[in-house]
Amino acid sequence: MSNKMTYTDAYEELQQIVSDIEDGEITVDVLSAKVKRASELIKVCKEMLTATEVDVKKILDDLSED
Amino acid sequence: MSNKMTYTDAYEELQQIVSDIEDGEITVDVLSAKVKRASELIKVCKEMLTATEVDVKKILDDLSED
Amino acid sequence: MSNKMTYTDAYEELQQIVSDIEDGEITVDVLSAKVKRASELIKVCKEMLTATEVDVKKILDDLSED
Amino acid sequence: MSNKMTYTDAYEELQQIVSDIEDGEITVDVLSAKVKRASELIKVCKEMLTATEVDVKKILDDLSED
Amino acid sequence: MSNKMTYTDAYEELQQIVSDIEDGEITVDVLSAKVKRASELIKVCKEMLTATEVDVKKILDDLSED
Amino acid sequence: MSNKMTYTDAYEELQQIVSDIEDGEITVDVLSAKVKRASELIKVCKEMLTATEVDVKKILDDLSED
Amino acid sequence: MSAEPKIFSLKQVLQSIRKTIEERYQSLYWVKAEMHKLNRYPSGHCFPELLQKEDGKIVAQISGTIWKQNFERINQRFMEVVKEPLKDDLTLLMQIRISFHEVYGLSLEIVDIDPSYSLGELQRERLETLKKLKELRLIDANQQLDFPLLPKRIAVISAPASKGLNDFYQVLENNKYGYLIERELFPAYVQGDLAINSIIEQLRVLRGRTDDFDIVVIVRGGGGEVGLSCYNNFLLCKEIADFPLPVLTGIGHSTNLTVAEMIAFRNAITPTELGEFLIQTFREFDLEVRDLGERLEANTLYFIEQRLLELGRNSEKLHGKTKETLLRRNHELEQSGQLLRHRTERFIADQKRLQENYQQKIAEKSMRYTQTERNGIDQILYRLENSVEKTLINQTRNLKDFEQTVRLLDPINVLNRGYSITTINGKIPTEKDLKEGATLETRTKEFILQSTLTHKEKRDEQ
Repeated sequence: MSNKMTYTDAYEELQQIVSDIEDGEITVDVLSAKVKRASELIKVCKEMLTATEVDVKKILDDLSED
Repeated sequence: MSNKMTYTDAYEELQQIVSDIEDGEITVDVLSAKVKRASELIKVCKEMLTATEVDVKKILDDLSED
Repeated sequence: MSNKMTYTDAYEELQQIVSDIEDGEITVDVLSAKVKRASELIKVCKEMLTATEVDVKKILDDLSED
Repeated sequence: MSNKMTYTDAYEELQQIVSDIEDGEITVDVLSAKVKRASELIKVCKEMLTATEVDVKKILDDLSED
Repeated sequence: MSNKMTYTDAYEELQQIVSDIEDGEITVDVLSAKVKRASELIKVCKEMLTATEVDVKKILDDLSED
Repeated sequence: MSNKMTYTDAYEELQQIVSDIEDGEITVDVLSAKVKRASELIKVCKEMLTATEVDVKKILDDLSED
Repeated sequence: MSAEPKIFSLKQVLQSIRKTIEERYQSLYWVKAEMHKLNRYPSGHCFPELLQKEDGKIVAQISGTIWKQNFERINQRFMEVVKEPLKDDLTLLMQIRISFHEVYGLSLEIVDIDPSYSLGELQRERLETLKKLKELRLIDANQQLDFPLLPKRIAVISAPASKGLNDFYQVLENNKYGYLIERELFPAYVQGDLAINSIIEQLRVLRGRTDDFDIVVIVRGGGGEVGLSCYNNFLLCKEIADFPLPVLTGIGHSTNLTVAEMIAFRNAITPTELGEFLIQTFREFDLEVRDLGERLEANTLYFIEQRLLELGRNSEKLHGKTKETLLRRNHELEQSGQLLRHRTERFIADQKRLQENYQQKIAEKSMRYTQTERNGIDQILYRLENSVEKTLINQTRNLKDFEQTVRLLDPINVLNRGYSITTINGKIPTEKDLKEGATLETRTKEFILQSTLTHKEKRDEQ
C-alpha cells in the first residue's frame, strides 16, 4: 500500500468495502481478499490516528513548556 | 473437477442443476447424473466456504490482536 | 507567520480553528497541521500579550512615579 | 495633546478609556496606545490641577492679607 | 466690578459661588475664575461694610452727644 | 397718610426701624439711611418731651418731607 | 223766723282753728318730702318750701319752719353723716309738728331730719347714674379711648387759685427732667351743686376745641370731703363718659369713689398724684426713646458685626470648599490612575486566561476528535466482522438448502422408501405412451422389472 494514501482515502475505501460486503456484493471468492484489504486499511487508519495523536500531543506539550 | 473452478462458477452451476431438476424435464438417468454432479458441486463449495471462513477468521483475529 | 498579523487576526483565526475542530469540519490528515497552526497562534498571542504587558507596565509605572 | 484641551474634556476622555478597558471594548492591539493616552490625560489633568491650586492659593492668600 | 453693585447683589453672588463650589458644580477649568470672582466680591463687601460702619458710627456718635 | 407726621407716626416709625435692624430685616445697602432716619426720629422724640407743641410740629413737618 | 246771724271775729275763728288743730294733731310725725328751697334767713331761721311731686306735677305743697337752734343741730349731724350740707332740692325724712298761728298761718315745724335717709338717697342717685350709663353703654366709653402718646396739651377744669390746682401745677412745673406740659385753665365750680352745670358747660366748650388738647383733667383739692355728690350726677357723668378726649380726675378725697371718678379715663386720688402720673407718662416715653436709641446703636453695630462674621464664614468656606474640591479632583485622578492600572491588568489577565482556555480547548478538542475517529474505525470493524459472518452464514445456509433439495430429488432416495419408478423407453410415461401392449420398465430398490401394459383407466380423483 502506498505511503501516499491519505487517511481520508483509506477511510473511504474501507467504508466502501464494508458497505459492499453488507450489501452482499462480494463473492466468496474475493471475500478473503476484501477482508484482508479492509483489515489493512483499518490498521493504516489506526496508525495514522495514533501518529496524529502523538504529533498533536507533542505540539501541545511544546506549547505548554513555553 | 478442475481446481480452477471458482466458488461462483460452482455455485452458479449448482443453481442451474437444481433448477433443472426441479423443472423435472429430465430422464431418471440424467437425473441421477445431475444429482451426482450437484452433490459434487456442493461439496466443492463447502470446502471453499470453509477455507474462506478460516482465512477470514484469521485475518480478523490478527486485526483484533493488534 | 507575518509580523504584521494583529492580535485580533490571530485570535480570530485561533477561534476559527478551535470551532472547526469542535464541529468536525477537518480531516484527520490536517488535524496536526491545524493544531500546529493554533499552537503558533497561541504563541504569537501570548508574546503580543507579554509585550503589551511590559509596555503598559512601563507606562503605568512612569505615571505612578510622577 | 493640544493645550486647548479643557480639564473636563481630558477627564471625560480618560474615564471613557478606563470604562472601555473595563467593558472589554478594546483589543489587545490598541491597549498600549489607549493606556498611553490615558496616562497622558492623567498627567495633563494633574498639571492643570496643580496650576489651578497655585492660582487659587495666591488669590486666597491675597484675600487673607487684606 | 461696577460700583453700582449693591451689597445684597454682591453677597448673593458670593454665596452662589460658594454654594456651587460646595456642591461640586464647578469644573476645574473655571475654578480659578470663580474663586477670583468670589474673592473680589468678599473685598467689595468688606469695603462696603467698613464704609457703612464709619457712616453709622458718625450718626450714632452725633446722636449720643445731643 | 397725611403728609403731616404725628407724634405717634414718628415714634412708631422709630420702633419699626429699630425692630427691623434688631431682626436683621434690612440690608447693608440701606443700613446708613435707616440709622440716619432713626437718629432723626430719636431727636424729635426727645424734643417732644421738652419743646412746645408748635416747635415739635415744625420739626415733624420737616421730617415728613423726607 | 229770722235770726240775726252770729258774727265771729277773725281772731275768734283762727283761734278756734288753732284749738282744733292743736287738739287734733298733738304728736310728732315723720314725713317724707322734697325740700325745694331751704330759705335760710339772716336771723338763722329757715322757712323751707316742702312739696311732693307726682309725674313732675306738684301734688302737695306747704311751708316749713326750722328754728335756728334746731337747724344748727340738724345741719351738723347731716354734714357728719351725708358729707353734704342741707341744701335745696333734697328729699328728706323729717320729724315735724303741725302748727297753726293766727298770724303766720299753717306750717310744718321741722324738729329733726334723718341724715341716714338722705345718705341712702344719695347712694340711690349714685346707683341710678351707674345704671343709666350702663344702659347707654357709656360706662367705659372714656376708658376705651386711646391715651395720647404724650399728654402734651392739657385742658384743666378747676377752680382758679385753688390749692388743688396749685398743687397740680407745681408738680407739672417742677419736674426735674424739664418736661414741658402745656395747659389751659377752664375755670369752674368743682364742688357743690353748682359744679354740675359749671363743669358740663366747660366740657361743652372743650368739645369745640378737641384738636387743641390731648387730655382733659378735672382737679379739685383742699375742699375736704364735702360737696362731692355732684360727681354722682348723671348728666355730668354722661358728659364725661361721652367726652371725645380722655378725662382724668384728681378730686382729692378719701371716701367712696364717685361715679365720675369711676368712669373717667383715669382717676388719681389727689391733683398731685395726677400731676405725677402725667410726668411719669413723659418719663416712660423718655426712657422708651432712650432705650430705642441704645437698641439702635447696639443692634446696628451688632448687625454690621454679624455681616462681617458672615463674610468671614463665606471666606472660610470658600477656602475650605475650594481646597476640598481640588483634593477631591486630585483623589479622582488618583483613583482613575489606579482604576486604569487595575483594569488594564485585569484585561491582560483575562486575555491570558482566554489563551490558556484556547490551549486547553485545542488539546481537548483534538483528543476528542481522534477518539471519535477511533470509534468510527471500531464501528467499521464491527460492521466488517458482522457482514463477513452474515455472508458466510448465508452461503452455508444456501449450500445446505441445495444439498437438501438435491437429496430429496435423488431417485434413489424414492426407491429406498419402497416406491418404484415406471418408465417407457426410459421416460416417465405420458398419455400417448400408455398403449396396451407397451413395455413398461419398473425399477425398485433392488430390481429392474420389465412388463407389458394390459389395462389402463383414469383415476377418479383426478
